[in-house]
Amino acid sequence: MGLLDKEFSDGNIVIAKVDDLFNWARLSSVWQLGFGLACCAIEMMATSMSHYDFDRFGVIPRNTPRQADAIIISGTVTLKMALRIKRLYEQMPEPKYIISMGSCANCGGPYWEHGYHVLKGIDRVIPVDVYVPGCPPRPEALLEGLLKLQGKIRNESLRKKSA
Amino acid sequence: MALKTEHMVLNMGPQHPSTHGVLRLELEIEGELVKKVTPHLGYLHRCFEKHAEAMQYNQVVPYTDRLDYLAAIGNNFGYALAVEKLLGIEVPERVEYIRVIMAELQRIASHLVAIGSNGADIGALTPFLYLFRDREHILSIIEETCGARMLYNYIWIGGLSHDIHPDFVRKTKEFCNYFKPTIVELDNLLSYNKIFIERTANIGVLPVDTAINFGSSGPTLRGSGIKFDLRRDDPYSIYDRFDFEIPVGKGLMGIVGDCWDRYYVRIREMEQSLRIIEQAIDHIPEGDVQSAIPKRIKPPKGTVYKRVENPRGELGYFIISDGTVNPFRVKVRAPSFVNLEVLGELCKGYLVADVIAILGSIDIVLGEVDR
Amino acid sequence: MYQYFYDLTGNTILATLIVAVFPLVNVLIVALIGVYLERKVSAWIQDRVGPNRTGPFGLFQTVADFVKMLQKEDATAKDIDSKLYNIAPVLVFTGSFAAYAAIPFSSKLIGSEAEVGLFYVIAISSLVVGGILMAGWSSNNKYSLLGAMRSAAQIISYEIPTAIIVLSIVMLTGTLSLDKISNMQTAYFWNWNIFGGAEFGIAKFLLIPFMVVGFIIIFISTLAEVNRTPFDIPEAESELVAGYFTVYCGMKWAMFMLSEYGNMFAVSAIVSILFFGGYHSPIGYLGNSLGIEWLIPFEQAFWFLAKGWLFILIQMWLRWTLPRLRVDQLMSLCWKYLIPYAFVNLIIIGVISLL
Amino acid sequence: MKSAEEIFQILKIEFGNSILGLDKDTPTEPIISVDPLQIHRVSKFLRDNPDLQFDSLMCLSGVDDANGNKVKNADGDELIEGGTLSVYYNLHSVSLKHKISLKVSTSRTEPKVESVENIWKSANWHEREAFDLLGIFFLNHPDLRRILMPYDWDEFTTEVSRHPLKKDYKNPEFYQGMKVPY
Repeated sequence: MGLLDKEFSDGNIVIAKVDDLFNWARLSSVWQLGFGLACCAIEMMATSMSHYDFDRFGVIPRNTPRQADAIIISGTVTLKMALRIKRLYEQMPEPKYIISMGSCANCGGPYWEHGYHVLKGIDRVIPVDVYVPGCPPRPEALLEGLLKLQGKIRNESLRKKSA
Repeated sequence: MALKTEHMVLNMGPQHPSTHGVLRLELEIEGELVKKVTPHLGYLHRCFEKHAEAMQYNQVVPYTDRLDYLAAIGNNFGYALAVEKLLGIEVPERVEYIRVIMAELQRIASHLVAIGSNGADIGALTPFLYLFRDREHILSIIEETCGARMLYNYIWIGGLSHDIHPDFVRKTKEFCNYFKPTIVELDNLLSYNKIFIERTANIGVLPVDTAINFGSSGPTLRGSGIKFDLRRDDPYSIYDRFDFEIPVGKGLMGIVGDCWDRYYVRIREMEQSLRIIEQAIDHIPEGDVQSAIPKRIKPPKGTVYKRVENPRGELGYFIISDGTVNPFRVKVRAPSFVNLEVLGELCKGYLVADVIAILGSIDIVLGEVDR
Repeated sequence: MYQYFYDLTGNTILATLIVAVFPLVNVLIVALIGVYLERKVSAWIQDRVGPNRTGPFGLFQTVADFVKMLQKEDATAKDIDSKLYNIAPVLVFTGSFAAYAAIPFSSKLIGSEAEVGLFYVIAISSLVVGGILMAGWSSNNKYSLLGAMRSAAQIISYEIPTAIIVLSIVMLTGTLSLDKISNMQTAYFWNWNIFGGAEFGIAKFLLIPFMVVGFIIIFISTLAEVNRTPFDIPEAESELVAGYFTVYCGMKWAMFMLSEYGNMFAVSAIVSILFFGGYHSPIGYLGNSLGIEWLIPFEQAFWFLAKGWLFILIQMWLRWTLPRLRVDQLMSLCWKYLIPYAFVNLIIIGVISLL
Repeated sequence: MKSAEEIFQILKIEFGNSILGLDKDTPTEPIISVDPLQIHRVSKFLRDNPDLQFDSLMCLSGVDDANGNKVKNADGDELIEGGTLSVYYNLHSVSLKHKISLKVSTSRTEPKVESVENIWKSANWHEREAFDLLGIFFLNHPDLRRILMPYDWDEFTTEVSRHPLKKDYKNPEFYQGMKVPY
């Protein structure tokens, strides 16, 4: 009885269970926007390939932002590109997540000082959920980033969100 | 009364699955027929040349990695050769051998991605994955030596960052033996696939004189049937010691210089790279790979233009030195940048689907196009 | 089937409901398993593992996808033609769903034992074209429009060789009823139409090569009709981003997916009915040999599903092996090769069946 | 196959004063200086002459020579006044396998060079790049727009931040609402 008692005392078992189901669904089918920017894109592709197999986690690339859940900013964001990325982000339907992959997307990377045409961090344009460091991050690092994102989704709740 | 019609303008990219990055193509189409292609670049302009001016000579090497990120060692190689020429230094034999082996391994890795993405653009997704799987073998060989998977910062001015791993020779030989049957399998799976041939043969024909006039180089030029390879025609490092052939497009499936020829040249080049590796791997002399690295790199005043045969073509570094520790001007003649220019010429009169095939066969890397 | 359930329950409404719900459940299951299988098969072909984090062997992957899709915002652009935009997925889904009404899953499991079942299936599945055109046009997106145009041209063209081959079977069997066609190929596998039908004689052996040709033609054209590789140009990912459903998201897009997998099974079912004995077992029934009569319909359903899934697996195998054709090559394949061959085949089968 | 001196002599005879000189001190290929408003004629000759046949332009690089006077403007930015901008041409002959480098220098205030786009098509984008990054104006170029930087870069920047590869370039503070410096 112990377990059941505890859950009932929460008083919100229905919402809690629905939350769990919905969170589980969202975190196990994170479809990424198939979209590469620079060097990191090759590592992102390598993550989807036979050796690392992103598909194990239910991640498949979709080419259109309308059907994607997550966008992996894989590489240097230039000023010219930043506006396009912002638009892509706006085209994605909620709930949507962003993984910033690599130093360039995090903070400008090696181009932080003299890069007159490099945006120093994608978070100046769109909100970021998970930062993956590295130049470029190894596929394992990206997988870790995905696990972190899943952890984040797991703790989301229906009550806080206004859908 | 005649209907008023106008061409549809279709924007392909910067986010599009088969523009190989962030290229934007503005297609003017009539139905599915392409009337005009205008490439718009600069979505990955990372200011390499400005950085090179702000850095010291040896600090530029990591930035060269990020030009053609699929062939980072080739980029290092060209830059190191250019500065060494400016400094007038000779590097030890061992360094030369390791450089050549590494560059050829990198060439194979780069061509694997090129071929795979060309196939994937046409719809054959599975070979793409196979080739990435094989590429992992090369990456792990290089990783064991210098600790990075993609951007190595391996070839330094006057030497190398690390000596090779003790297992390097054995693993490289193993890879050569593993990879030969893979090429045959790839031929069966993709090269001689009827649908693939239908999609690429006689498409995007690039005549030799146009190719030369547009400055094309590498497989794009050789696909048009001219034997021009800087490893042979303007030898650098120790390439003149090795026996290898230069595969050219022969028009086996259609007209010389079509997409299939450019694709096929890459496959045959991988075989030749294996040949070079096999010739070099047993003759690496003993020595110190860092002995020739100058303590302070301060070349005399002057200019240099040094070019190497990168997987995508002629990679040239034009360096002006003003006698200080920083380069005064570094200009990169990026093969993809120049090769891409011919796209507008090639695509006229083909269908939208062919634009993808042609772009794939030119094989660009945006990091290098925009720099 | 209605009669069967009416006898069972004694209630008209209940019987109708059961009969109506069954194909829907089937479509959903087909899509659910189909998507999962597609990912596993592709993973297997591509030397990967495939989904394995959701449940045992990742079996609940599609469930997760589905529940996630339910939660997605229904984002729409401002300039869409919203009426058509909203109707299109429903229409497409209806087209593929309605085809199930006439498909005999076993001798007892038929939605409608219509005499013109074959005709009905071919007619109703054309509804999909309308939906696709609507989707492409109303999205107000150039990629969608191109995809829709390609799709309309492709599906309509490939219906001709399909219809001609169907005609040759109709000529041979003399009926349009899918149930009757299945029943003509009863007992053992050498009675299947691909082996010349049940009637033993010189005509049977003469028919075999032409039946094989007919099967190949109809298989290719059904592949094209359901937009599978090498004929997936309407949604060619590397050219048109996602084709006619580029701007659809969430459940509306899921309906396109459902109908795609529904269609895949439907055409596989039609092919197996026309050429491979429909729901009939190739090796006789266990129920007959054991004398348990109620087992037979279940066995038949098993064989039917097995045949259908076999063809789906072949479609997946092709999809992950072959590149895709170009739009003009696709058309020339249809008009220059398939249709003339199908006509010749029709005439020869006609002549042989007169013997 | 011809050496740089021979090519220089041929050009000198053909064009006289348009050929400004030969710089032999560089560690690699010698450089022939040419008048910026004659470069098209010279290039055409180099390509079409049967003894030279320079059919391929390997590289075209714009350079800010930074040889003018350094002055400070009202905002305290250091600017370079006067001096020259240069364009280097690295030519190569695929058939005869010889190489040559050309150089033209033009004034920094009004940089004008003849385009060689209709001789070597590969010059098209290289010249656009030099225009984009250094502001060198190529006469008779069919499509002289920015190539790497955004087309609307000028709208958000001041005079000192038009052309990033100039030695006195200074970052603008914002572009389209995005902060440019770190």
